[in-house]
Amino acid sequence: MNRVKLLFFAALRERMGTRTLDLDLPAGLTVHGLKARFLDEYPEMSESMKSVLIAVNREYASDETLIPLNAEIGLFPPVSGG
Amino acid sequence: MNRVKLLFFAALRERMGTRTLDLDLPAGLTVHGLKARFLDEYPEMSESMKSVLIAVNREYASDETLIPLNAEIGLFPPVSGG
Amino acid sequence: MQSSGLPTVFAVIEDEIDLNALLARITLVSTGAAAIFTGMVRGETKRGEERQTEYLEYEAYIPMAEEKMRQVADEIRAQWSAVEGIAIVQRIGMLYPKTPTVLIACTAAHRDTGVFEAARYGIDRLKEIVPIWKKEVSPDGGFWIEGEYAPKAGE
Amino acid sequence: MQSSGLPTVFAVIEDEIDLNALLARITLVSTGAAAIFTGMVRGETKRGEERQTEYLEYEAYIPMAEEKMRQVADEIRAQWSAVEGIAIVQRIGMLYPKTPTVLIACTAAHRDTGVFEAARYGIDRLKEIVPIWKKEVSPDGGFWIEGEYAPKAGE
Repeated sequence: MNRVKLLFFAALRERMGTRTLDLDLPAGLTVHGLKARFLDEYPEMSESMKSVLIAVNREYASDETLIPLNAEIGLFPPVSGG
Repeated sequence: MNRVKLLFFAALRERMGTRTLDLDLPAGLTVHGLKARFLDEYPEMSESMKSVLIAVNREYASDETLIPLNAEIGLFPPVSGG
Repeated sequence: MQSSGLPTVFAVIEDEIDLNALLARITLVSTGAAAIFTGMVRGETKRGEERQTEYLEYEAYIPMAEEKMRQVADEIRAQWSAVEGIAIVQRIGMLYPKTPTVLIACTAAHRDTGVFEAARYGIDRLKEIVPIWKKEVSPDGGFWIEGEYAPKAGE
Repeated sequence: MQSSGLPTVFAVIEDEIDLNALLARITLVSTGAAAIFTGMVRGETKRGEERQTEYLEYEAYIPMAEEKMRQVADEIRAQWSAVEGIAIVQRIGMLYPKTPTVLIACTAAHRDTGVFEAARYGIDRLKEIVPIWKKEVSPDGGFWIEGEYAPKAGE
């Protein structure tokens, strides 16, 4: 198993009601697989997940990115700083 | 007669050894006439006067500009601020 | 990307942005010019739907934001080799109208070296890839502003 | 040229240039962006003949300089109508390396309104028509720097 830490920001954090969530994933999962698994558990997040950006260990990831062991995974909307 | 005040800046001020000079001019003189008259009196300034800029009452003037009564006349090199 | 000892300041802060101090930190003895961009909270917005803003609430994924600021600085140096110092600072928290929220500053020996373009690139890029968000709070309520850019993997 | 109550700061000063204070003076409730240029004394110059500078001595024809700064601000507003506030400040006296000597700042609601170009125009124009001069003092002596621009009558 692979224990990862999800970090939520902005609208996703508000909707989740938490900043962090620890999750046990099967080894070898991709970001795509993580999203599917996450939505199974939190179907109420499906709207927010449509435009979500995902960072794996603080680097932008694609659906194909493999999730390393003990990864830190950021989930957030397109950025709007400045 | 027209008493005007000459103001010197930067290299011209240093070469003249003064910041200001009061001068009596005939009425109706142009900047060109002023330059000729000034160089008659201060021939040692001829080198400095080659690139001189002249402001009459704080506006850039040309050789044809007529000098008004009691004008304030700035004489200085091309500007180099910033 | 080597930065060869040139000063690069990047930070997410909660205190006021001090332009004087930041400029001093990126000024070398060979520096003659600085281009600085600052953004501030608009209390009244006329472009698009007119609206009033009571305050903005900024949030950042701080360690990633600082890494991405460093990346923006590296991208600037790769495009404008004359740039000497770079500062990229985002203030977060509750920020009221007229308050500076972000600063991008680039220094160089001379002003015709791309410093203006470098600062402009810096703020454009920050708004694309640096993980910071703002929530706009008005008398009618609040909403998160969502950007339009989707960074590619590894970008 | 009407400036319709928009803030325009122009000054020849002997004290330090305070970027924070100047920015605050040209920030309106509708302002969201500022482009600021500052020039500083270079202690080492590599372009052209390499040289060291101990300090610069700045001199101004103060009342005319302030009138010409006002004119530069008017020219900026005529070209970039979105510009809200403008600050143009020159520091004079003996100024040592790394010291900011001049500031041009323009504010607007948004950054894509020409504020960068307006600030760039402001510093270019200041160096053409605002009567200020600098004498460069080095270990070997001093010389007045002479500009290259000859303003037309009434310019």
